[in-house]
Amino acid sequence: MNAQPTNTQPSHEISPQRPGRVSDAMAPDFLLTVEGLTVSFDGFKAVNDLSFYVDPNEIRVIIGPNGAGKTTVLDLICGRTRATAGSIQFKGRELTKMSENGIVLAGVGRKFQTPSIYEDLTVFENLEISFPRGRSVFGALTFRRDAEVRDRIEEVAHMIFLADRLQTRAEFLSHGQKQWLEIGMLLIQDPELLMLDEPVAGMSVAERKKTAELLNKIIVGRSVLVIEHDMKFVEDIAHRVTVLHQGKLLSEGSIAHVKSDPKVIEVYLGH
Amino acid sequence: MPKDPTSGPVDQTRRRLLMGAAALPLAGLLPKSVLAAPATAAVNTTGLAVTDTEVTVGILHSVTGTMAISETGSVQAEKLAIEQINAMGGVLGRKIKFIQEDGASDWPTFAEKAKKLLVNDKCASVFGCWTSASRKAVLPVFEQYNGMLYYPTFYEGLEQSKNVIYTGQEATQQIIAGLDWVNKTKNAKTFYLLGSDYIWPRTSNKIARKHIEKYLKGCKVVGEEYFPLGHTQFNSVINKIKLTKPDVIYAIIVGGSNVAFYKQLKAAGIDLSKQTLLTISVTEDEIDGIGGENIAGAFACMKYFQSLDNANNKAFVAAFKKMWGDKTVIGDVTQAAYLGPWLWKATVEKAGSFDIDKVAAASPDVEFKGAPEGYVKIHPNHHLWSKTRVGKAKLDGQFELIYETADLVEPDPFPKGYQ
Amino acid sequence: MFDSYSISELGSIFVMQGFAGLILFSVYLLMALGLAIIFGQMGVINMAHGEFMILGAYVTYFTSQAFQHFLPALFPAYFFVAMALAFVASGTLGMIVEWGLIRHLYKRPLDTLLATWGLSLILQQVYRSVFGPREVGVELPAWMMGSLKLTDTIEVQINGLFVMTLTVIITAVVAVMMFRSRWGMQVRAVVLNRMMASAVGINTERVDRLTFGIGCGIAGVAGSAFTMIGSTGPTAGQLYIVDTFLVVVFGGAQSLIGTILSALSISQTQSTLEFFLSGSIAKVITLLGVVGILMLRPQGLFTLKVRR
Amino acid sequence: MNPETTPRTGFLTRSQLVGIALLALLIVVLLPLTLDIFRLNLVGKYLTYAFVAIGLVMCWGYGGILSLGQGIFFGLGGYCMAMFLKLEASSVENTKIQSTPGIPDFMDWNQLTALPWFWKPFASFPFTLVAVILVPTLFAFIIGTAMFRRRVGGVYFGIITQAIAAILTILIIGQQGYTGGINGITDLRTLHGWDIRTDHAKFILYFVNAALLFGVIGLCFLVRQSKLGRILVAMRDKEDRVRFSGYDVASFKIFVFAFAAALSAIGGAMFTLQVGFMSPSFVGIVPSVEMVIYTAVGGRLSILGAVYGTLLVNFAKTTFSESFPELWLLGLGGLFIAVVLAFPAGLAGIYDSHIAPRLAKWFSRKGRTPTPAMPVSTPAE
Repeated sequence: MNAQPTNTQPSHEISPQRPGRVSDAMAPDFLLTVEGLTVSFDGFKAVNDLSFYVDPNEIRVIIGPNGAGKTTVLDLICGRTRATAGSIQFKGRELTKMSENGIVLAGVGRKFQTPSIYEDLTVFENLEISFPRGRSVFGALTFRRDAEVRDRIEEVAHMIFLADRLQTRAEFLSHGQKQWLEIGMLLIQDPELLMLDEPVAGMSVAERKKTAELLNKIIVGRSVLVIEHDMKFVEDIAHRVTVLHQGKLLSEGSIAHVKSDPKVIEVYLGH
Repeated sequence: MPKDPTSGPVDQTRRRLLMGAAALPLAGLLPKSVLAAPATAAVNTTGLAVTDTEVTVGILHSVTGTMAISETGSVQAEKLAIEQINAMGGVLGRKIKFIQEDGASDWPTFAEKAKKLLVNDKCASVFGCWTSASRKAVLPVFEQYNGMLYYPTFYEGLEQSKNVIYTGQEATQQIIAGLDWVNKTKNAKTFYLLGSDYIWPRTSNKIARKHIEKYLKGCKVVGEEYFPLGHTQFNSVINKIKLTKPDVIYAIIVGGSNVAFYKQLKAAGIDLSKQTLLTISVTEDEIDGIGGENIAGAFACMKYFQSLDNANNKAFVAAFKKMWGDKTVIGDVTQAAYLGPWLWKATVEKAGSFDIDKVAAASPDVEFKGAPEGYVKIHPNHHLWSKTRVGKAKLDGQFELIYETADLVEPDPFPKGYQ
Repeated sequence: MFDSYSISELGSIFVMQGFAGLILFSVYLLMALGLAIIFGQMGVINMAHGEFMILGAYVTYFTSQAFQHFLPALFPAYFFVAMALAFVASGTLGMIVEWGLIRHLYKRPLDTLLATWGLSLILQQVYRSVFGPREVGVELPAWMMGSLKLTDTIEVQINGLFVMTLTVIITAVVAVMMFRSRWGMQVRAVVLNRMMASAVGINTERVDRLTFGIGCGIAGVAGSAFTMIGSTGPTAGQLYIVDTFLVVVFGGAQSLIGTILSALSISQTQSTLEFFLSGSIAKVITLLGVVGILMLRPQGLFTLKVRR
Repeated sequence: MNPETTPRTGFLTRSQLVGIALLALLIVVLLPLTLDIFRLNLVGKYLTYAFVAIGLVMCWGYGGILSLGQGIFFGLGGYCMAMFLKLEASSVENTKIQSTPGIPDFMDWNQLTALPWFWKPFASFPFTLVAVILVPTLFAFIIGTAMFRRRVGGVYFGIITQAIAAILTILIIGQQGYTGGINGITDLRTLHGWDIRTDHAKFILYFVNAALLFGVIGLCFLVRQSKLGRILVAMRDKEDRVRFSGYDVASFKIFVFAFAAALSAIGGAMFTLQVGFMSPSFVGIVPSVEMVIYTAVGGRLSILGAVYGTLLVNFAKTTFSESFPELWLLGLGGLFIAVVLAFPAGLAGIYDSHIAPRLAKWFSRKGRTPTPAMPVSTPAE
């Protein structure tokens, strides 16, 4: 891991403890436990009896060929798709039975594959909506934009390189800036598990570099689940890698382990 | 009244013209306005739109929206009557000028336009409305601003107002004689009541049911059903009719549903020459849409049929077709609408004034001998005395007169024993 | 209600009642087929669908008039000519509307609703001004009238049979077109991925226009068939539009089979309820049922679970 | 130019205040001074539709929920008010010719001999006032909960609301003993002994109506300017993103739908008071869709625009149908199409793109738009 000094503390709440390589994968307290997860769409099993475990402060990258079920796994965890069978436990709570917003409140944040931001609102307002306060109807009506909110938004905006664009309408941002904005919206939520679906897709080389830098800043004090195709990027950030193929677990382990796994090689070269 | 030589509007016109000719020598001596007309100040004390030469009235019907289909005939009849009256010299020497407003099949619009006609245009009378709902909407307006409405449609009754003359039949006038007739001549004992789901069919069927159960010996209602307006699928009820085999199907279905009902009835093999069907909602107007071949043999209970054989009617039908084209047909309501301007003229002349209060007070016992339906007279309850007639629908879309009451039937908008 | 009737009488009534349900089914399906293409495949919310139907009905009326005046000998067969003309007339109008209106709105489906509602008002007024406000009745050739006596007590209406046959044929044609023809393939390609379809050389504009035209044309044929059982007036189309949409939505907008099944279930429910209750109440209960089920299964009753 | 680009601190920006003041000048001063009471009463009637149109701005323009059944709530509110007025008009004295005096006339005609239970509380005015708001809002809440919890949205929602409007119309017409049927509840006379039919009363009711309208406008600005307003816009854009930002999307939709219903209900109640009756023809599909066009003409994102749109369409309707009755439907239909094709942002859009820039030059700094200048993008779905 290419850990850089975390000079910007993202939040006052986050423990200052630096993430280290979690070698003892069998530690009793997993942050996320996925067991026997299956979902079928009219007989087609997009995810089939999948089990994996994510430790606190781990960066896990999911890779796999197209149609392997990667995005579906994220959909299942965040409640967008309902599992046919199996369980997903997050900090000991069963997510498969919770509502989407309940899952978010439990501490799971999700970034979509295509930048999913509110084009009609400004960058400031985009971030403000993700601020974890006033999430009920009444709360939203009485929400006040006080100093705490403004400070936090400015802090995050700085982190995602958009400090000078706060009053710009989001639709005028570049593709890369939109991706950053969405990451920023997740940051302000301060989730314990951050799920990113192809965060660098469609970015220029320069933007990609900046994004890696950004990711390395924000992983502090949380677990991250990333889907990515860009192997260079994966090598830069992954603690461990899970390889999916046709909805099933193909291989799991360190990047080196996975790269040398004959099953993985066959799947990738066989394509 | 075929024998009465003064009955038809045409005859009347002729007579007036003769009288006018007799008055001609005098005309040169007097200022024009005084010729036949009393002074405006004398005949109009309440600020209505009456000048020395003109009197303004309103026509208020739907020419757009779903009701335009039905109300067109009424507008045509009222315009014809006004034109004929003007050709005869107008009312109290004043030509009738009309302002036409569109109710747009929308009841508040009716109320709004009624108010405009009364408040802004100061109309001396208004001919209009068709549905009960539109009348109910304008009634408070007429009462509040003291206007005069001539309402042409047969309706459910249960209403009486100083400010309305009902030139159509109230429910009992249309229902009771017809039921008596079908009971007597067809020996009918069982009745199946059908209707569109709104106030007029429901109230009418209520009166019919009371009459059947209370006053007709050994008769009973074997079914009663309502369909939403615009309903077009009647196969289920037709099966029920087949199951219950009533002596009479008593149908009060209105509008577009009619077409579907009679077509499906025919297609289902119910032969109206064998199965008695009595309706109070199908006039010549509706048959135009239904198609004569689908309804031939059915009986309708009305007060007027286009085919009535009398001099008044012949002149009326000829004039109507001349004005509105050969293909137009005239139904019961159209005729009733035609009565409106004539009755108003007769009443104004009787009262000697356009004032609403005087017209309302003078209305009872005003007669119109030129009515195409024969002779009509206004009852003190502001409805008309008129005959009830039963006609049999023919292939060509006309009715053949089968039966008419010997005397005029008294209007009874609040019938005791039917409530 | 059933006392005093023999078993055989009751039996025949139920057979006829089933038949009545089938006629209603044909009516619903005919109305819905065109819309299933336009709404289901193209996503256009065509509130003027009823007016396209009524155009077909008017065409049928005028064809019958023309045959009566000029070709009385061929009158028995006029209906087939009328249906073809109705298809062409409504289809042509549909293509014009697609060109002038709909094609600008593919990205704003809710706006097609407003625009086509406006269109329906205009068409109603045009019909009223051109054809007159009164309802017109179409005279059917003699062979379509009356009913077949199957047994002593069971009769079935000939025009009902005709409508049902027609429905089966049209449905079959639509199915073949959708799933076997080149056009159908192109339509489905455009629906699935407009950009890709156009990239592989499909003229998407032409496909859109043709699809909308065919949908409207089918509506015209439905209107033509309707003259046999219903009425033709300027505003008659508006009566059908909500029912039609409910049938399509209830079945699951994208699926032809769904539309058929939904027409079947709604019509049988309504016709059965009508037999036991009053017409108004039957209608209310049917509508409530449809709305209720749609709330439970918003994707429609007969669609498959798909990955979103 | 864009109020959204500056974080708001106060309640209203100056331009919004100017906009409201201009509208107030028109409605409260200009129209009453220039129109006779007949025309003024008409304007009052139009303004009751403006409540619905404003509700649609919130629900459709901001929330992206196109309801084609706002007539339901307008009607329910109107019926609640009409029930109270009808009971007052049906005193034993007024109805002594009936077989059962003291109940509304249509009940008597339908052989009801006692007041149905659900009519009884409407003898109380405070209850009626609460019911006017609460009944439609509760109904909207139930519909909204059933639909939005199940994620029914977009077109489907529109069609289902239409179906509900159809169901309700059939029910009201069919149950005429309880509802007055197709005629509606007519011949309403007094409110606590105060004759609402006189010119004087109509004059006063006009101002009551106007006051309520401005209250509602203020309330809507408040909601729109709150974070809830921004969440609505966000939801319209990217519903999933809002959901995965931890919001219960359905409850926000239910809220805005019920809110719009409550506004429509106020309009309905004021309609009953000013026009003097209520009938099922306001519950149906046709009036409901027509009310959507008021909003579209005004600009679906502009609260004040909705009022102008309502006034404009209705003035046009009255004038057109007085002079060319046959052309009115063509005009209305054309308006639908024109608004959708050429002016998707309605009057507010025309103002923003043509008038506001010039005003801005004129007043240099003051020329901010009174209407929100958010570009109209299509509602989500």
